[in-house]
Amino acid sequence: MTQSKLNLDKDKISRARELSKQITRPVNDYIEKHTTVAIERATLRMLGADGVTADDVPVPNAIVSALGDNIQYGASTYYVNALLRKNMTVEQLNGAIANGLDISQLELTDMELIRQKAEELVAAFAHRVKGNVAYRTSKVTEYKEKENAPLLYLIVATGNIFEDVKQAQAAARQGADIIAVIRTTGQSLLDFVPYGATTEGFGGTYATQENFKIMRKALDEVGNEIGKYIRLVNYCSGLCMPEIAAMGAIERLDMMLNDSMYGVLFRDINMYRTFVDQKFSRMINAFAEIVINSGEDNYLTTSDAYEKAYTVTASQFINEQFAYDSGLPAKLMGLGHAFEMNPQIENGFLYEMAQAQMAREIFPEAPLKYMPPTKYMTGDVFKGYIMNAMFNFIAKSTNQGILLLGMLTEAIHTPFMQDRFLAVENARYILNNTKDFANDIEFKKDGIMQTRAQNVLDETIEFLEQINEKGLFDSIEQKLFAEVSRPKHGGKGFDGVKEKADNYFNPVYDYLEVELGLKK
Amino acid sequence: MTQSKLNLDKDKISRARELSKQITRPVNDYIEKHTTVAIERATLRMLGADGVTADDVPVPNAIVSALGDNIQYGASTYYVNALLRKNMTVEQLNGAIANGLDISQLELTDMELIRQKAEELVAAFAHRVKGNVAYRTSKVTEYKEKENAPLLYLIVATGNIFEDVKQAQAAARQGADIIAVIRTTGQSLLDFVPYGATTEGFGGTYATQENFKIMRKALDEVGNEIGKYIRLVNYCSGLCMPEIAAMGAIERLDMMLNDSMYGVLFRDINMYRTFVDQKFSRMINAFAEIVINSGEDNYLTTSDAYEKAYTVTASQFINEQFAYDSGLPAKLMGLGHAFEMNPQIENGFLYEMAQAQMAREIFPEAPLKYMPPTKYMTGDVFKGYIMNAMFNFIAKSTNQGILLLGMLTEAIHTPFMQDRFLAVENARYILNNTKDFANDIEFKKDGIMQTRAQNVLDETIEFLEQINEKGLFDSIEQKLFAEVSRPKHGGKGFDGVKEKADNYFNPVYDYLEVELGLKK
Amino acid sequence: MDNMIRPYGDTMNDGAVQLSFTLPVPHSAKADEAAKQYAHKLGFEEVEVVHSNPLSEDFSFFVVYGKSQLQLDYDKIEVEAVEKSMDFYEVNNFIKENIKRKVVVVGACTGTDAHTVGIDAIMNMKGFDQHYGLERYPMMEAYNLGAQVPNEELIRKAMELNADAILVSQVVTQKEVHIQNMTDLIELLEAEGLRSKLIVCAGGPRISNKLALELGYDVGFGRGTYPENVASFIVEKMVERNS
Amino acid sequence: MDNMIRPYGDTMNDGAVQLSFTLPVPHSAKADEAAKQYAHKLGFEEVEVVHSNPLSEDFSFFVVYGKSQLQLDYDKIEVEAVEKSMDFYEVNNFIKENIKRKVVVVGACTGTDAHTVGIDAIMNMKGFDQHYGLERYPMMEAYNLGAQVPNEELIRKAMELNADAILVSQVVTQKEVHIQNMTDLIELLEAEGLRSKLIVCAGGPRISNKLALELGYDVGFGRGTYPENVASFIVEKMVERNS
Ligand code: B12
Ligand code: B12
Ligand SMILES: Cc1ncc(COP(=O)(O)O)c(C=O)c1O
Ligand SMILES: Cc1ncc(COP(=O)(O)O)c(C=O)c1O
Repeated sequence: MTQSKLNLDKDKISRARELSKQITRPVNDYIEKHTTVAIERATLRMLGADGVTADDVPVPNAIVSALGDNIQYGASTYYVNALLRKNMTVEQLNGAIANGLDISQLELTDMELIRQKAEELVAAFAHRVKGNVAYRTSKVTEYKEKENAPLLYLIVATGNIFEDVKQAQAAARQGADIIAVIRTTGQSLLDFVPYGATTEGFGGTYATQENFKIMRKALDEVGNEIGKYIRLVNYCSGLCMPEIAAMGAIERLDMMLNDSMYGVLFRDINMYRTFVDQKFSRMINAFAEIVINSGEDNYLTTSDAYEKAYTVTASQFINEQFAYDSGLPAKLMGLGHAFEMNPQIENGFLYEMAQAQMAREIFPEAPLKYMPPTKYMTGDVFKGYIMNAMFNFIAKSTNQGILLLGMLTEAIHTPFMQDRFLAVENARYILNNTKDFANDIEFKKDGIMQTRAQNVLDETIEFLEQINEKGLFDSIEQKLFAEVSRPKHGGKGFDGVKEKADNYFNPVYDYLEVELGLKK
Repeated sequence: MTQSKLNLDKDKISRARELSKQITRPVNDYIEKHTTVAIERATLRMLGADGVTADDVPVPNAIVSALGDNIQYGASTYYVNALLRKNMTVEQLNGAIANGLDISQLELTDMELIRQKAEELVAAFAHRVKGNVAYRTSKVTEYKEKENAPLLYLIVATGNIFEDVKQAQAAARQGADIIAVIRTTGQSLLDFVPYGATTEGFGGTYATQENFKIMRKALDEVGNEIGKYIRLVNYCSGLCMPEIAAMGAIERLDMMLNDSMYGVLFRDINMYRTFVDQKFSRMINAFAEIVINSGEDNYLTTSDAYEKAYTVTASQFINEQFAYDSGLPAKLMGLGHAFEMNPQIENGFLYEMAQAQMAREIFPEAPLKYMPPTKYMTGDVFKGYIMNAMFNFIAKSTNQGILLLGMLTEAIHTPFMQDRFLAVENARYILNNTKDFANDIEFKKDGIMQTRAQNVLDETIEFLEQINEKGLFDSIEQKLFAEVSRPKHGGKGFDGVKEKADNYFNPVYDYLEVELGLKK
Repeated sequence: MDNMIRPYGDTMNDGAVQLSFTLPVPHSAKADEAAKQYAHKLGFEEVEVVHSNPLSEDFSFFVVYGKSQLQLDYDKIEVEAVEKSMDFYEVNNFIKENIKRKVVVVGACTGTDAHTVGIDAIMNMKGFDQHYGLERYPMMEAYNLGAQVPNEELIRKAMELNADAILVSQVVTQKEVHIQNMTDLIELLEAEGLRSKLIVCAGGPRISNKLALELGYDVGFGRGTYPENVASFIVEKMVERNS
Repeated sequence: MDNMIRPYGDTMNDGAVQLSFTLPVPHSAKADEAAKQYAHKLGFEEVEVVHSNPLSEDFSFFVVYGKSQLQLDYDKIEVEAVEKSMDFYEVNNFIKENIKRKVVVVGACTGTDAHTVGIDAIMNMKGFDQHYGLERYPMMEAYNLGAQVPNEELIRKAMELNADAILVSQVVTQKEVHIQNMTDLIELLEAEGLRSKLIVCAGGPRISNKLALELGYDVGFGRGTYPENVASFIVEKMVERNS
């Protein structure tokens, strides 16, 4: 780890963490008391629920719909009960439900039996996930030295999973470390996860368990061939956060975008709903040792990156606290930020570097997800290409963990295959050519970069204080983030939130709480 | 000025300067004793000789050819004598010579009369040049703040001076500070300067006095329009160094490539000839306050830039000494160097930065001419464009004076108009965005950059010691520079060198010696 | 008089063009030759494949320079008349004088498209690049419904507010998703007999006036549009329709 | 079976190509439209002028993406047979066995061209990229005359040394200066009746085999040539001619 270049005041950093604790506390209180349709469906999936009905309704959705308000007791109770009552295997039961069986109507058996059976199912799930973790760890260790630092992250987005596979394998061969399959526009607003392999999507490909499996296999294949573990990314944020997290755990994804603030601000998802979903989904990510990516970078696509830099830092502090509260260790926190200042700014490079270095020093163990310029990219692909080079330079010189490669055609279309290649070529040149630059320089005391970082930290604390006073929910309503206002009870999915009954039962939650050391 | 970042040993720098003095001394001894056809022609031009014969032989050439070995007395004697004998104006005499008058046959009049008349002609020349200097100084002062730092230097090379004008004016409007009109291939091997406006050339445009005038006018025009003094560059190096310097002085050029080592190594010009020519040509440049550009950058197009970096530094020291010996102050020394390391080198950026910073610290007052990547440019114009960005970055961060803009199409063709535009766009983005980066960082003590610079300085001293031992002429013969060997008496133009007679007379030389404070 | 033009590299009419593209073939000398011949097919002469690179086992990337002998008659180029648009003050005065009541506009980024920045630039108070947005126009009532708004809802809201004009923003164009969605709106409006009652404007970075007209809109606005451009159009169109 | 191909952006056969060029017209909406129509002329559909910029009062720069419907039959592409060349050892053995004396080659960068690096790469001892140059071949006598060598002198030297082959390097190609100079050499050789006695090879970054053959050379070598490529060619050609 680099030592401090910015000379930031440690007490101020502690103060910001203290404020974040205070800010998240009331939210956590709310979360504790509630479940959601998505949490219940995710739990069912982890117990084994799968498949679709004749009308393409996923089995977990069919169950949860049938249960209605009864999910306040936990859908697992009913699913496990049905297994016992019907004396069926999971597969048999799924088939039956897909064919119309309504398990909400079955009389409940002894809760102790349900509990036992549930534990058995949870153990099967845990076994699979632990196997995934062990496999990943061994491969990453084996192939460590072939990895780029930062890891190079490329997206594919053809809409067709089989085309995606080709693009992804090509990208891996070109040097990518991480492949993200971008979702089709609109999926985050669906309150169910589509089923099976898919070949149609707009601006992205549906996130389905089958698609995860297909891409995982393809990446393992090319990875073993070139001697590198290729990481796979997909998106939790949206109305199905915990479900997609569960699928990711099962299919050995390695990173997942997971940020309810993104859903609220950029997808107009109801804030109560998504904060509750986020908690459980991050617990699943933590258990599967999946690195989360948060979405602070997005703020700068609507707000000015120079003026509103502090909103990013503040949100990182809050996101960190939420992540800790879900059992995620720092090394799994891919906190987001971005290189989005107007390229016309005099000394813009210095401000970007100060900002990136600040994130590095405040969150020394987090892998940090660094996003390329997007907002000020234009059709001038040449200019864009050098903006991406400066971005890569800063990523390397501030030791970021995850480098989302910028595309020279950002302002034009989703990436062509050649755009992706040029992006890798750009990054590899810069990373290698500036390899030890960071270690070879120091920042001038009270120079432009130090002063900038110190100012942003001060503004961050002020901002956190303001949020703490108002409360996080009201702060969002009052446009404090990304200059977007979201009404507390507006947005999508609020009707999927239910208060838990006293005897709410969720065997996966209970298991994870213990496993992750969250249970006091 | 930046303070030292590299922690170079001052005593070593002094040692290198001491060695350069020793190296140049025997060369200067040779220079003092000789004149050349080019020196005589240049002198004639400064006294007023101009025009061409019916066979397109320039009047100065006609005179010098006719004089043959008699140039050992100085061609001026005969030219001025003819003016007096024929009682003609300069224009009349030029016309007569162009029509066949052989002035070498005229009986010589009283030397005192010749001397007086010569002084009058020199005064007219000096008046014109001083007027040029005054004009330039006033314009540069007036428009100072519009200049880029470093100054942006762009080339035009259509072969047709009228097309060049269009390209140059467009470049100036796009942001160029300096326009160089590249010469046609082969001109440096001509032992005369073509006459008049020209519209044909390969890879460049003939350097003629008329072409200088046309471009000067065009640049003044666009400069006044946009409120900037646009500097004009042309090339002395070659067989006509002093003549072109004279033309440059008269037509108010602002910079001239002037390096006899370039002529020797890359144009196979005889070393004695060109060292003698260089001295006088630089005196003329000094008097006209024209910044010279030396050609060390070229070494790296044949030698490896990492391995042979010290040859550049050593040559800069030698060139500096030669420049001082010609009366050039440091502020007129655009010493050359280049960004030519293999882009594959790990930490190549650091080595380039160390090298550029070293040049800056060793020659703190020299404007330094920094050349872009050329050798490792390929047809991958995208990759080339970011290499140019890194080059621009280092140029800014090490405070170079003159920035030759790299072209993304370097490996393909002489610049298209759009290539030049993209080059300016690249530079302006980087210069503005990294404006104060240099002042905001320090180099780590004994880090990669400091160590590299210190090593190169050590190698430089070793190399200078070796040259000093062998002598400069033999060192060149033995391939010490650019891995090119040139026999001492080989190459072009040796027959144009003549030992001066005791009563050698050169009124311009005498005048400049006094003006430049070279006379002891 | 014709005014024939060709691309320009460094000499008038040299026809020089830079291209880059990918071909679905393995990297090889044959691939280079194919790239060259492809450029010939496009009408280029003196083609040089100056760079090529494998992208995967089945794809190769090329950078090519060529010279095209094709020429274009510049005098024959017609640009969709970009009428000089009124400014903020002029628009408001125009409404006061000619329409004599507030003009109501409803805008949204529709379908699954979640890009609000463009429609915000046109509608929000603060506007864009120092050009006030429609919300600030005293003689307009502007309602910005935000993003991801279904066409049905946009129409419902327009009816409810008695709107004069609808503004639709479309940013995502991949796989022609915008065409689908834009066509949809027009069909819905026509089905409900509302099309002729409203001025329907489209906008977005990849939207051209031509495309919008083809899809049945009254107008389309591309990159770099300012609020006054669409405001001018709407109010002038309203007056034109009423006379 | 045909094997028709098109450029590939992100979907098979989408035909996507990136272009950039300059037009000799002032920057304006009309200029943008001209750029678009020019791309149409080149056979592109769905053309987007994604960027444009003034270069001066009379010139504008464009970045354009378009989709070409033209296809190329990949199976019909023929590449000048790049015979697998022998390596250093094989060449020397080949000479020992088949020619049984040293082969003499004389090379230079000719005319006003001063670029020595290319011819040095082929001829000098140390060679290029770990491939020995011809001077190191025990069964060859290689004379590198350097750069800026007039054709007359090259021929004189070749005669003097009784050369089997001449190597000509040409790097500067602006305004077709290389064509002029290369043609000159062949004409001189023919005038002196020497053409058939020598193997005449050309090389340089913008030289192709095709061009060299057209100009009357035996062969041409482009970027990335190694010494053994030309050595192989020479010795095989010598044997071929003698049999
Ligand atoms: C910011 C941004 C986002 C933000 C949006 C935040 C927000 N609240 O709007 C976030 C991060 C959320 C986002 C997400 C996505 N984005 Co986005 N995004 C961008 C980005 C970087 C800038 C767009 C922008 O704000 N431009 C600035 C505004 C002012 O310009 P404008 O929209 O062109 O508007 C002007 C004119 O067009 C016109 N105008 C626009 N609308 C209207 C309407 C009317 C009536 C009028 C008169 C005029 C008008 O006037 C405006 C002012 O002049 C672009 C890339 C780029 N640099 O352009 C990608 C881009 C638009 N996004 C893209 C994609 C694919 C997505 C995603 C689908 C990716 C994914 N699969 O996850 C998602 C999902 C979005 C969805 N479902 O729609 C693609 C679209 C590709 C294509 N052509 O189809 C782009 C081009 C990036 C890329 N190369 O892939 N994105
Ligand atoms: C180094 C260099 C120089 C050096 C040359 C030093 C020297 N001793 O050679 C210097 C600085 C002196 C120079 C000067 C000029 N240069 Co220059 N130079 C270059 C540069 C940067 C690299 C060339 C090089 O060394 N390549 C490396 C070698 C190994 O590659 P190669 O030559 O292609 O050779 C390989 C093959 O082609 C082949 N090959 C070559 N010859 C032969 C011969 C045979 C028989 C065979 C079998 C194979 C073969 O094998 C080699 C190994 O694979 C290029 C730009 C670039 N990056 O390509 C410009 C470039 C070649 N130069 C150019 C120009 C215009 C000039 C000048 C005319 C500029 C001027 N007006 O002042 C001058 C004058 C030169 C002159 N009169 O010829 C242009 C040519 C444009 C064109 N297509 O016409 C270029 C492309 C730069 C540009 N974009 O403007 N240059
Ligand atoms: C945190 C986060 N989640 C999710 C997404 C993508 O969401 P969607 O699939 O809704 O486009 C993003 C995209 O930027 C993100 O930053
Ligand atoms: C010092 C110097 N002189 C002259 C030239 C150009 O010379 P020529 O006109 O002979 O190409 C150069 C080109 O790089 C140079 O560096």
